[in-house]
Amino acid sequence: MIEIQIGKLAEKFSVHRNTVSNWIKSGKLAARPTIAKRYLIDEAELIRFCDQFDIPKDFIGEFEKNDNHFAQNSSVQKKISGKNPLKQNPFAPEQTGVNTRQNNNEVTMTDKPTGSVMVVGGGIAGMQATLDLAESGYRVYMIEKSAGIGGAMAQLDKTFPTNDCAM
Amino acid sequence: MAEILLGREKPGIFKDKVMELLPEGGNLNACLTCGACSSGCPATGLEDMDPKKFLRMAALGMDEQVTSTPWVWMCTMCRRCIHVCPMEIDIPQLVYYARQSWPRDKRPRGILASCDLALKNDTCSAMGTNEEDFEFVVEDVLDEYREAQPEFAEMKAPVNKQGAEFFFNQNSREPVTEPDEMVPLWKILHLVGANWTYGTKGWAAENYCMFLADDKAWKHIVETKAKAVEDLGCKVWLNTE
Amino acid sequence: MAEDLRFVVKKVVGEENFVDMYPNKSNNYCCGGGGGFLQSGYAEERHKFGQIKTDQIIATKADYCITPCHNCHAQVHDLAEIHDHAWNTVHLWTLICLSLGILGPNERAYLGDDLAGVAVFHPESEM
Amino acid sequence: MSEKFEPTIIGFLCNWCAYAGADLAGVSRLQYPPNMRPIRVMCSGMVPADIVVNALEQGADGVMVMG
Amino acid sequence: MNVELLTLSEIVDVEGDAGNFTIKVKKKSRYVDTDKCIACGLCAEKCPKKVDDEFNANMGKRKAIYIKYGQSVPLKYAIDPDNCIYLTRGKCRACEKFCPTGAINFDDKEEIVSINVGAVILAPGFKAFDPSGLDCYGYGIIPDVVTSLEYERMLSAGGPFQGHLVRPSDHTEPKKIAWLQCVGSRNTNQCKNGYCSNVCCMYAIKQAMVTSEHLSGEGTEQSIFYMDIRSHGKEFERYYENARKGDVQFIQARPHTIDPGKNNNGVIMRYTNTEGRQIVKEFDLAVLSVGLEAPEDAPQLAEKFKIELNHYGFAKTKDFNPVSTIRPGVFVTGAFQAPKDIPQSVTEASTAAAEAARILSASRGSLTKTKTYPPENDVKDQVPSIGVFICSCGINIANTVDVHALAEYAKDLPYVSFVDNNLFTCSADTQAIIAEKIKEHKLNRIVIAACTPRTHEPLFQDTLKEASLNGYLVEMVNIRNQNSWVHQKEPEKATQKAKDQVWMGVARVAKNYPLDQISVNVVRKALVIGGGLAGMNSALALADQGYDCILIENNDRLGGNAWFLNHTYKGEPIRPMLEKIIDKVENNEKINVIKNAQLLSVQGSIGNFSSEIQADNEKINVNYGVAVVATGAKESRPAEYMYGKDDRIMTHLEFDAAVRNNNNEIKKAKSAVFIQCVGSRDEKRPYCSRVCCTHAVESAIFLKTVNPEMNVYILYRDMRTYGDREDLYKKARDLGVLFIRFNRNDKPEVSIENNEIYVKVYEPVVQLPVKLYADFLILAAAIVPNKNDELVELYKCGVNQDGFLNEAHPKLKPVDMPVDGLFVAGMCNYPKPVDESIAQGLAAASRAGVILSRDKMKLDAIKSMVTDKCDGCALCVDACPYNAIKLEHDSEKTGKSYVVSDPALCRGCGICEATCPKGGIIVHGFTTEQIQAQVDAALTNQLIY
Repeated sequence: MIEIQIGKLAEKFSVHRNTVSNWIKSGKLAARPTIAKRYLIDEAELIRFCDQFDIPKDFIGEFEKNDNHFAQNSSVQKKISGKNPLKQNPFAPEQTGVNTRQNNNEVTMTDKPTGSVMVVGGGIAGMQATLDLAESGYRVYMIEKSAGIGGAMAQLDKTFPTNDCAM
Repeated sequence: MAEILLGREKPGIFKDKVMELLPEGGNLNACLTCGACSSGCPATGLEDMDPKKFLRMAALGMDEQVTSTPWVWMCTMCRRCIHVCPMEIDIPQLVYYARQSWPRDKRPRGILASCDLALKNDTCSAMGTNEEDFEFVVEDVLDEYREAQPEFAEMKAPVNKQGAEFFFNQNSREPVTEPDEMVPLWKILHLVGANWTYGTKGWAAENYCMFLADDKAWKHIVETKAKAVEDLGCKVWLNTE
Repeated sequence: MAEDLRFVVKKVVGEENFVDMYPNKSNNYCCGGGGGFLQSGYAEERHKFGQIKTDQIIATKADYCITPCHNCHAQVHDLAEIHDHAWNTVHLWTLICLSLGILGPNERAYLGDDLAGVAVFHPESEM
Repeated sequence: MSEKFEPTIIGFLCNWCAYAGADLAGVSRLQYPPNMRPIRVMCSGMVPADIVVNALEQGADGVMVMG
Repeated sequence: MNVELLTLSEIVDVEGDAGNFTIKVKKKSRYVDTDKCIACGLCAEKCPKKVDDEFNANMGKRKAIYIKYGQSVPLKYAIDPDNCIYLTRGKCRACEKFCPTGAINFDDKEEIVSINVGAVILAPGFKAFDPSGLDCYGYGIIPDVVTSLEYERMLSAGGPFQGHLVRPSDHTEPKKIAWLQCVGSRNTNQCKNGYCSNVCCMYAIKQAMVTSEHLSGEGTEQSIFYMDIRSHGKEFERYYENARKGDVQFIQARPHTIDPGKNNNGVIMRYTNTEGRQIVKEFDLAVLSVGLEAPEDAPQLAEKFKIELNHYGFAKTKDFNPVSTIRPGVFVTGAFQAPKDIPQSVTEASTAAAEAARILSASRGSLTKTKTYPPENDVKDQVPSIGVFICSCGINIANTVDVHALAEYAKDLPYVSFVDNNLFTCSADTQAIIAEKIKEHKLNRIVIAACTPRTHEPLFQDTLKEASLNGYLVEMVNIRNQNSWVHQKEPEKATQKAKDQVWMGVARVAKNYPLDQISVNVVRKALVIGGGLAGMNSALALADQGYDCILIENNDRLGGNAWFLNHTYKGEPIRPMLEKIIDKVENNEKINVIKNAQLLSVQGSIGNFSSEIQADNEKINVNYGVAVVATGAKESRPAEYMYGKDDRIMTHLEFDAAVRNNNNEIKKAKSAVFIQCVGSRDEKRPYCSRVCCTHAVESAIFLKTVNPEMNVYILYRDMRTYGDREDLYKKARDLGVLFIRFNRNDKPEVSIENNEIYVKVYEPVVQLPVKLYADFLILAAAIVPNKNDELVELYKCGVNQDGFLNEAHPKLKPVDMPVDGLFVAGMCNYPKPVDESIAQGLAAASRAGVILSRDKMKLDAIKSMVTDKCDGCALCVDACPYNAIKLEHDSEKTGKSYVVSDPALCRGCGICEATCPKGGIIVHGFTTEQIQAQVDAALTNQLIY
């Protein structure tokens, strides 16, 4: 599988990005959405498509190969309200800069990411992050420099407003 | 006192003027009104004033009060306030400039007189002692001790010795009121074999013109002393004040 | 600097006879003689100012207070005076010479009765 | 009386606080008299009043409900 | 199970990128085999080397072989190689000789392990400021000057004085205690910490309050010396007010220096009171409220992970990405990011978890394991056949309790068919023995007489399950923590107590029956209520994790309050970011946005809720597993200071709008006056609105920047620019903004004379009334929650006295709501700035993700159950603190009423059981019968049936 970005592909085909979106949407170009708002396309399919439009195929190498990328459920969730399908266009412009990835000059995940997280520090913050992740399907390595976890909070006698024991 | 009206005009300018003169503006605006300065100031309460209040009055533009309170002459500018001030506010400098804003002739007589006497001749003595008198006292006392205490027959109290290592200052009062107090110092310098000298010019240690906040006179005094040190080619200028 | 001076003082008077006041060094209280206060004419205020220094000195229970400069000497001496000569105020040079055994009879103006007659150098030279 | 009176005390300890506290007393080796018989409960609020009364009737000298 | 804990470890090297890091970790030697150590403590008892105990702020001693503290996790000893006599001088090995399990391993070698992870969360915490360098406070010189952390240990029952409050100098009880705030914070002279440490005001108040409980008798006094009291968190102001009304004195002053007291006992402080008088006061003890600094290893961590630190050494983040660093895949949280309190740390820990989860969601579940067990034997109707396993715990139990006598005694107890005594019942080989004996003797109930069920019950439940027995058929009898350890001097009585305990355990376990953990099918979809920054960010994070979201907003546009704000406190412009976020939300295929929406009904519970939503003219039914509530708050309309009488008197948001609209009058003004706490911190709204101080300071900076000649005044009660917001406060002062403190009882007075606005206020330092001319008067109007009545009614959740939605626990569950499956985010929970709203929104997505990540959710089996004795008297309905019980009426069949308990809501507290007069409702595992059996066993030595 090859991972593509709509904008890039549009450039190669010299068409508007919406055109590419429409191709995918209409099924002309068989592609599956992935989590990072990218699409997975079978290499053969892309070659077929290029041939169809008589476009040089040499650019294909520029895209990342991604053979085991976890693709999101491609069957787009049916909208409940469905009043304004346009505004819920799933092929909207990519990555406009809010979450980490975009904020940080785009991370391309070449492979399926590793499903584990390292938490450095075993205080109350580290413990909470660890629990959240471990309970939602990730393996967590917790690194603590002292002999036991608990951090500063363990040293507190009581906490307000309840004056409960901090333990 | 009546309420202060603020806001319509630019408030008093004294504080801003001082800030222009100080590096970082002396941080004068940064006050958190925490009062650590006043808590540790020995002058707190004198003249119903304390460092925090003094600074605050300046900040509120109460220039008249700030520049007229005699409290500025009771602050010794010891800098204990800055020592703990979380914002390192230079209140002593504010005090200094408040002193300066007094008409020269209205400043405390004692300080004024000492400064003026120091300006009288190049000795810089706050008691107005001239060069000849100083040299005479030193030689006279030295002779007396060399004779009375034979172990120190070789002791010297050089005056105007070219190229000495140390240029020594002496408090203005000692040669005049208690010349014997100079002797222990000479003895110590003699025993350690120091290469030192007095200068007939610029020998007096203190600088009342600084206390008077008379910048020009202060500068003159310092320059006179520095020139004396340089003229004798001394390396170290030792001031006991 | 502060440590160097303490070294000298301890050598001169003996470690056991040195009492530091509290607070000390950079955080010590000003005695009130400096900054021109001594000459400014506000004697009553100056004495009030010096009250903390007085308390500090008395708290040390020391017999002698060493002052670094003439301004301090005058103020601290003055404070001792109004507190019934609670201590003696000396210059460091006086103590150095005393410890070296070279302090003559005329150089002892600020020593107390307890030390006035100790190890007098050439007592006959008294004037 | 030759023998010292030794009371029998029933203690209901809330799992989340008093029972944890008693555990901590152990870890800290705090010594106390061995007269209490601890019963762990999920909340001190789950102890029915009639059980407390029963306990006293059956000879308990004291009942502690800790939470 | 899916957590691997590496203690005594540090990061060596980091390679790779987001999604695939390879991190080398150095595991230092512990010298104790954690598989063998049973934490009996014999080693420490015998270890001859005493070391300052850093856990007790060096006030107590520990040994060179130690556990950090009694409840330490892991509860395993470790040898401190810097202090161990053998490791430093080659002789001793006492611990090794006495260790009953052979756990000591002096050959333990440091190792470097390579770990593959997709993301990293850095939470190394903080370092408490060390006041030794400050000559003015005499710390380290005056014995009765302690840091707040030391004081915390002094108060603690586990501390160096066993919780008896005594001062260090002469070990007498201090009566008068002083706290000095801002030691090592808000100070750029004695240290370089210009920021506010955020937590010290509250911990000082807490310490003073707790001290009141410790001290008794006459003449006690607690004084807190402060600059500004910063009680800006939820319920903090109320706590502060209570302290003020109690016997804690708050003195707005800063002592210059602490002097030693008489004979070096206690301290003397000199401070200046509000009238400018110097006061000299003696205290028995002074506590320095030390600030929080970035951890010492922050620069090394930053270098290794290639992340940025800010000018104070804390991790640098942006307001719109509050836990993200410049390195993709590396997130920061806790006090490492900024000084912050426990709830904020816990919240932002979840924020970081959410960020990690959203980049790794493609691999969710790829590395986690779930355990499977053999099918359970049905023993429900079998006669009890009880196996009793008595642990010697090395000698921990056996030294005090006669375990042989105990075993003999147990053999004669009813239903007991097997008794064994083990050296360590918790050891792996004993588990095998237990399983074997269960088979061999057909045991169907087990009693483990050992340590506490709080740590070991899961282990034995697991053993039973492995042996095809229901996990709830085991009963632990605590003969160590609650017997041998606490009755060491009375072995005979301890043995008697142990017999009674085992007897009680047997009596109880005989009445145990297999329990099923109920499973709830999870609808893997979230409902987000409220489309402000918190709600939108929550929805995006949920969508990125692969979950469908329904985002309902009662307005016709998303964005909420953010539309009215110009920039964040770090200066990031809000409008462009807001528009991007809205765009992302509206175009995200996983997010279904419904505007003009109203929640009409709620059914179900965690994992499976259903609601009807009114949207414009249609009603939509939705099904969801969790809900994030982010209904927001708004700026109130001031009722004082002549608001509404003149256009030049405006609120912060109105002022911001004027700035946006380029109102030139503002730039040309001669004078602007801000009044703080307008409608906050008063009778009606006794809480702090948290955002207004920073807002006012930012606006003042803006005015001074566009027009340096303008006179800008901020009238305030306490400036609450917490954290590095303090930099803004400092900047405003430096620019010449004048801050005048006023008192709640002496508020400023606003008048309009000849069409000119004047504000009269009493200036407390010069002690004179000041009259301020104002071209503009900007009021810091209180933030009030949006109406939540219907929501509270529908979800049976709660609000506090101020109308803000409650969290499940103020410290430990600040994002969960008291109703399972509900999470709270943003200002509906409490007023908060943009960065914190976003953080909580993301945190809610993480918390929700815990539930949404599974198809089914297992609930604990300790739940209430309605029996056929219930006659519908409904006494229990009101008693239930979790709203888990409902009254129903069976009109068709029996015509009777009865209660129904919802296991998803029930926490098994059993208040219902105690309330019910006829056994109509019971708690599994803690039935009245079982409790009664234990009481009977303890008292009568006869089993009563």
